[in-house]
Amino acid sequence: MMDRGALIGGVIFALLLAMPVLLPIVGAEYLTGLLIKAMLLAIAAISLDLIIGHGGMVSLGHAAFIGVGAYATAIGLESGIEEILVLLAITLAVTGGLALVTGTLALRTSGVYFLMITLAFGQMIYFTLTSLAAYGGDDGLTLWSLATFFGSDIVQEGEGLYFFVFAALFLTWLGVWRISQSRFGRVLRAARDNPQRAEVMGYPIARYQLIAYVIAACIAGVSGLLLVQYAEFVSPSIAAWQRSGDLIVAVVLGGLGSRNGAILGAFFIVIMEEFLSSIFHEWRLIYGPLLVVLVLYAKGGLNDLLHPKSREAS
Amino acid sequence: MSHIARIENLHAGYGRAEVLFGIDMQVRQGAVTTLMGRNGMGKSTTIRCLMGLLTPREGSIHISGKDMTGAPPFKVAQAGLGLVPEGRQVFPSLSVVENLRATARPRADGWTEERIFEAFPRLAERKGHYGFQLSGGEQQMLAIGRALMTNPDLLVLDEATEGLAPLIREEIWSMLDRLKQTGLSILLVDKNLDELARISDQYYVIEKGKIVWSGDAAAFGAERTKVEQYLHL
Amino acid sequence: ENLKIGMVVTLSGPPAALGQQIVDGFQLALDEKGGMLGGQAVDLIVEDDELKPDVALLKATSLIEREEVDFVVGTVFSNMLQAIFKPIVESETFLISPNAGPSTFAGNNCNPYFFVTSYQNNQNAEVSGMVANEEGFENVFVMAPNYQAGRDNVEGFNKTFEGTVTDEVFTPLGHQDFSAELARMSTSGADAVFTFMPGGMGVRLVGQFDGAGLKDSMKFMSVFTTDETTLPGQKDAAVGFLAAGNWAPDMDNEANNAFVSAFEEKYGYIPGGYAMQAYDTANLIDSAVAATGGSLEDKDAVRAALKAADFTSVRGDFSFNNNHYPVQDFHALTVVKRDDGKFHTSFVRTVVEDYADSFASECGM
Amino acid sequence: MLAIEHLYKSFGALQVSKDISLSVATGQCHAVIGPNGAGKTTLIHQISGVLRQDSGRVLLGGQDVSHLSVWERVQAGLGRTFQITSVLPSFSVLENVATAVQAKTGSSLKFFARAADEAALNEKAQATLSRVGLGDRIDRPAADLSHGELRLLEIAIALAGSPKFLLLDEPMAGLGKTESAALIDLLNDLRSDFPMLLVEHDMDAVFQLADEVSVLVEGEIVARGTPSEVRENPQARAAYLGDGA
Amino acid sequence: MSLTLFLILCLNGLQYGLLLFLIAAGLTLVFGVMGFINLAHGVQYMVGAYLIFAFTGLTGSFWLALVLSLITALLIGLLLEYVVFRHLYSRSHLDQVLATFGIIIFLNELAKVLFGPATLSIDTPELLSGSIQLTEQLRYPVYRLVTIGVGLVVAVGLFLTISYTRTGMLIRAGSTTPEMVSALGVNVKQLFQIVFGVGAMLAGFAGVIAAPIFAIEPGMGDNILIIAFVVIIIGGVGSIGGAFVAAILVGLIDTLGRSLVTEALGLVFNASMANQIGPALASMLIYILMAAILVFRPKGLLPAKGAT
Ligand SMILES: Nc1ncnc2c1ncn2[C@@H]1O[C@H](COP(=O)(O)OP(=O)(O)OP(=O)(O)O)[C@@H](O)[C@H]1O
Ligand SMILES: Nc1ncnc2c1ncn2[C@@H]1O[C@H](COP(=O)(O)OP(=O)(O)OP(=O)(O)O)[C@@H](O)[C@H]1O
Ligand SMILES: [Mg+2]
Ligand SMILES: [Mg+2]
Repeated sequence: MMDRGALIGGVIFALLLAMPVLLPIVGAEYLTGLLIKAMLLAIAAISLDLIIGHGGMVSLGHAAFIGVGAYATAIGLESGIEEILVLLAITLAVTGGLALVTGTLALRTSGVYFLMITLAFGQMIYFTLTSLAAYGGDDGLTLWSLATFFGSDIVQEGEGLYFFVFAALFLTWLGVWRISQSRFGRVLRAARDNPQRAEVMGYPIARYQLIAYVIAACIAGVSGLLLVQYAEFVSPSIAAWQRSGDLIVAVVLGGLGSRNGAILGAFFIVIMEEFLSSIFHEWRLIYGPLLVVLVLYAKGGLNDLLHPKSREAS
Repeated sequence: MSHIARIENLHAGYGRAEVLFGIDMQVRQGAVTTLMGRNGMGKSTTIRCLMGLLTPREGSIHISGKDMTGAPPFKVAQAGLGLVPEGRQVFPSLSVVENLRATARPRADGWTEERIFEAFPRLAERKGHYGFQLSGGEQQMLAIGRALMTNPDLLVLDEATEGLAPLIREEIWSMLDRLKQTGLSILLVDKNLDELARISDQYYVIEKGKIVWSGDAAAFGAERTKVEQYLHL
Repeated sequence: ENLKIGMVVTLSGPPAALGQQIVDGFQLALDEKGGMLGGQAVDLIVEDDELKPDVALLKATSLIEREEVDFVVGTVFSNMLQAIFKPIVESETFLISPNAGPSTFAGNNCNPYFFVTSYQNNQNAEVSGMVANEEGFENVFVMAPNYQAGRDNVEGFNKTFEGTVTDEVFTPLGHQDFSAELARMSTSGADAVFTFMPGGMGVRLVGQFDGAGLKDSMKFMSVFTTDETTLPGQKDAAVGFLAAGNWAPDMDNEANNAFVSAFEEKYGYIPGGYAMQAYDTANLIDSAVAATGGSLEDKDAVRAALKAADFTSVRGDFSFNNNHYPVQDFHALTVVKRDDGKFHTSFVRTVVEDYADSFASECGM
Repeated sequence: MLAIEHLYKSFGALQVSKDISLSVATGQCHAVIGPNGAGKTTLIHQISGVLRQDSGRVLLGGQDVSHLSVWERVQAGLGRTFQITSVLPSFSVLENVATAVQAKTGSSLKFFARAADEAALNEKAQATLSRVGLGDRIDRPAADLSHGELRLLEIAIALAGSPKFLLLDEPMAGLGKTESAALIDLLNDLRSDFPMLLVEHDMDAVFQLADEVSVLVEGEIVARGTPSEVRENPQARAAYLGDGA
Repeated sequence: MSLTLFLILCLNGLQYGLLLFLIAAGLTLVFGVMGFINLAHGVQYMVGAYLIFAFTGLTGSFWLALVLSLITALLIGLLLEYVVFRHLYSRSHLDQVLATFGIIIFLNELAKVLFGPATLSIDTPELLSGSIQLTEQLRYPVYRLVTIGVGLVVAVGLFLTISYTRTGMLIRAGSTTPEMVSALGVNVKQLFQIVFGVGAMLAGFAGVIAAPIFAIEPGMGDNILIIAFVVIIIGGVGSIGGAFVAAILVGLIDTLGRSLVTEALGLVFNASMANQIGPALASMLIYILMAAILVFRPKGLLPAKGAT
């Protein structure tokens, strides 16, 4: 069954898959880095959309989990662990555990209070990272060795890394979409729509929301891991609240709770920044109003421009 | 007798859904007019258009002879319409007294807080409660009181007796009776045929967005079974 | 084939003033040479790192992969340098820092492709300690923002200062209201305060210090706090404050006089150390490209030519240490108001000559 | 089936439940009537767990549920409707009901299979909707329904959860004559499946459905009996029914 | 720590708190009371600071510049409302976040283009410069004392307006049920426009007040916006009284924390350890406070009744 959303998603992924072949032909290999950066942002944005778009839980602390994932990986690498699967396990355990604790507390609130309590936890994580003097403090840490995949350095650079990130993006996209359509996702959306009703239907909604929160944090953690592989560097600034804000912008701009919105939003941001800043130094004078115009005229986000009048998820 | 409100060839809907298909209705000065119909036929949509809460796609709305098609709600209200909306919509973050005061438009020997509290002693007992702390019926009383405090020329009640205890409901009907005596015009959406028959001067029955029957009190008396058929399946 | 030079500096947010000085300083040198360095026409590509590591990284990789530049000049801030360092040096492109000089790359991790034309970050503070000794301060109140550079500067000061540090206060980065710290200062009994408060923090601190009337009771001594980027905001409040550095606009030598007047004429403001270092960087590249006869393929030859530092630095003597960080003189400076009402730092005396950083010995080069 | 023992509740100085006790046996419909603000909705909130009682107990099928949370009581078999309509506005009418069905059929911790494709859920939802007369509205977003239609959806959601006991807060409110009559018939049918507690101001409905009626005034039960007994009860007449009934 | 120092810290905390209140009050009005998330509120604070800078430069008089700045801030607020905000009232909070985020980006850049990236400053007005002797040992700047006074006056005025006047009632009612307010004869759009203008003016006023103390630079509103959000969340959204209490609380805790935490840690750990974690902990303090309050009071300290 090929609906419009799947079609657009298919086109996006086919394009991304073809890029390593297409870019050298047009002599634009240097764009690989940009695409990896956009894909990493997209992974985190999709995970955030699980809780914002489907769960109605707007978190302003999501980037902190990217930071935690990245630091877990970096510290693992520094202490000599190089196998990416082991690092992955560490990252998932650390981000998941942290999300379980902060999520339990944060979910006592809702709405904008949730937004702010997640900001608070995010800031605590951020300031903690800045005080890790052994790992570079504010300045961050350059990583002289990177993770390997069963001992091979295929996931360190170039196409190997590209496809690895691509695979992660695809799995995230597919996974989050399926979750949103599953029984679990339906409960999550019900709790977003009307928590009291969902509760009186017989669902312990806080539990469902917590699970979603932890899943989203784990995915963000994975994007942190991949970010380390790509940047060969970590610094606390990836966990700053402004970064969480960027993620929210990507999600909302793309279209909340839609299958491809988060990807579209993430790519839009990365590409527009790159494009505008290369033609005009005061590019923010254009970018700011552009966001305003998009909000005013593209009501369901970028996704609806491609895909009018059929909000899928809800 | 002049018309305080006149609706002509009204078409309206939500998004792509068409709901009203050419409604014609007149609300006479000093009379009680009733709009009836089964659930989902377009009664509230008609009221929303009249109040300016929904912009008609076609047709016109005149209030006291002035064209008010597409006018914003506050203009319509200032032209003398007072609405008791479906689903009460009291201001949850205001106390009972504040709910009455916030939008009041005082008039010499018009409605005052004291008179509202006299009419609904229950509200007086709950003066300091916030809107969200009231029981369903109390909210309904408050919504009626709030509309009266604007001292309207035409009182528009969309299912105003929903959720009221029988005693209060009776009280409301007799209040409407008294209001009618004072020359107030009233537009009612309700399902209580017996009560309506006692008080109303003009009837409209709506079905799937069209007026399928209309008539005055005499016609209603004569054709009551026919009307009931429209209202039943 | 033109000489391609990529520049990664901060041009967004308040620190943009620093990045702008670097761009202007570099451009001035370029213009003076008719757009050529070492006899080759130059394509200068300026990128804004937005003070975000990931942006810096992306800009840097695009410079080396897309533009295939011969030199990268950057950055203003140490953490930006951290972010771009590895990919640039691994691509065997020369990276020359016109400002950031972190200890990270001065010792063990020194690199054959990395040069610094400014100083090692700790040096200015170390010299401040010496200045404090010379001025005869016995009790000094030390304050810095709580981040790596802040801590480095405090450490540097403590290393050379021989008196007593009454308090060591770390404020958050971007601190707004210093009145609590000022209150502590006033009751601390210190003769002087030493601080490192770059950018807006410095403007606020100096204004509030003046407002609290502390100017009469204690001396103010700082690095990167009262410089040509912040003085337009601090104005009279900063006059007479002490500083330490490798240069001042009124340092009297021929090259410097020419540079400062040309710069002022062209850009309408008094250059600061950032502009000066960028100007020197351009001249350094000029000398190296000329020395290699324009063939940049032989990296060892380029490196040797850079290392030779065969150019006239506007600050006087200049050479590179084994770790490619400068060896240069440091001076005591003070803030003055010029007759035309503009403010700048002014040369007082030389405190230490041919001063090298303390990490060089760990560098294996 | 349901028993309430000595329930007390106050909001600040205002006592809304004063020593309320009542029980409903299998197959029975127990109506609670009383003036506006008497505490009927508050009583239902306490039984369903939306509000906590100050003291007293709620027993369902002999089990004390007083300290269970809302969803646990629902899982134990309590179903309810809200006086002020409460549905999932962005869901379609069908999905509203299917979500309620899902809560009682199998685990909802399934992350991969499409819930919308589960025929069992959809069929049951469809059947329930047809029963309340919303069969032709299933694909509409709930937000697009008229007031009366929403009231019907509210009931469908409660029924779809296969309750063992049903709490109905003014189900007739907002319904037209026809719809009310149909709903009375439906509830009459269902009574054999599960007992219910009915709060209602529509006396026709009360007298047609109820086996027993309690009259609640100012938080206290002042009269109890069969519908005809209550109709003749002077206290009930004075406080509530007036002379019309 | 001496008593004098402690008193100064408290006064500073109070003054910072009242400045926060001026910003938070506009924010909570627009957000809590009208249900509109205006991230651009912080940038309006920046606008106020730049306005006073520009107007003092032009007129040479702080007081004239003050009046001009307030009027201009109001006009800019009204203009933004007219061009952007009014189209977003019925939209989701997240759309509002995105659009106002766009405005922040634009205005920050515009300030940089117009005034340059460097930090600017203005002098304290002649009349209010200098300090007065409060106790034998305690001198405190007049300007800061006046700020405290002005903040208190605005706080009381706002509280009375919102709680007791008809306009206040309408504003509160308009946030939850704007349609009904309109259907009962009140021009809600105009009302919202006025509230917006006043909110913008309050933020601008805070910027004006802050300009002589803090420095003026592009982006100066971004961090203060977050702190202002912390304040209104701790206080309970939409509650002026709550915002007041929370602003004072945050002002005091932040100010005292920055000075005392490191010292307090010094009692437990050695000095370098205390210096390591002290400042990080001090920066976290208000966030820890907010999280703790929300865990126990998920709607803040004094939530507005019945607002959603
Ligand atoms: N906001 C909306 N969006 C889309 N459709 C709507 C909306 N509100 C109502 N409708 C549809 O319009 C039709 C008429 O609705 P309306 O509310 O006017 O009915 P009504 O006669 O007042 O019914 P009731 O007696 O149930 O209140 C209904 O079929 C309803 O589904
Ligand atoms: N949260 C609350 N805080 C304070 N008082 C409340 C609160 N909720 C309800 N009340 C008061 O408690 C009383 C009982 O309310 P309840 O909703 O139970 O009445 P009810 O019997 O259902 O009335 P109705 O028939 O009008 O629906 C009312 O007077 C109401 O004002
Ligand atoms: Mg209706
Ligand atoms: Mg009730």
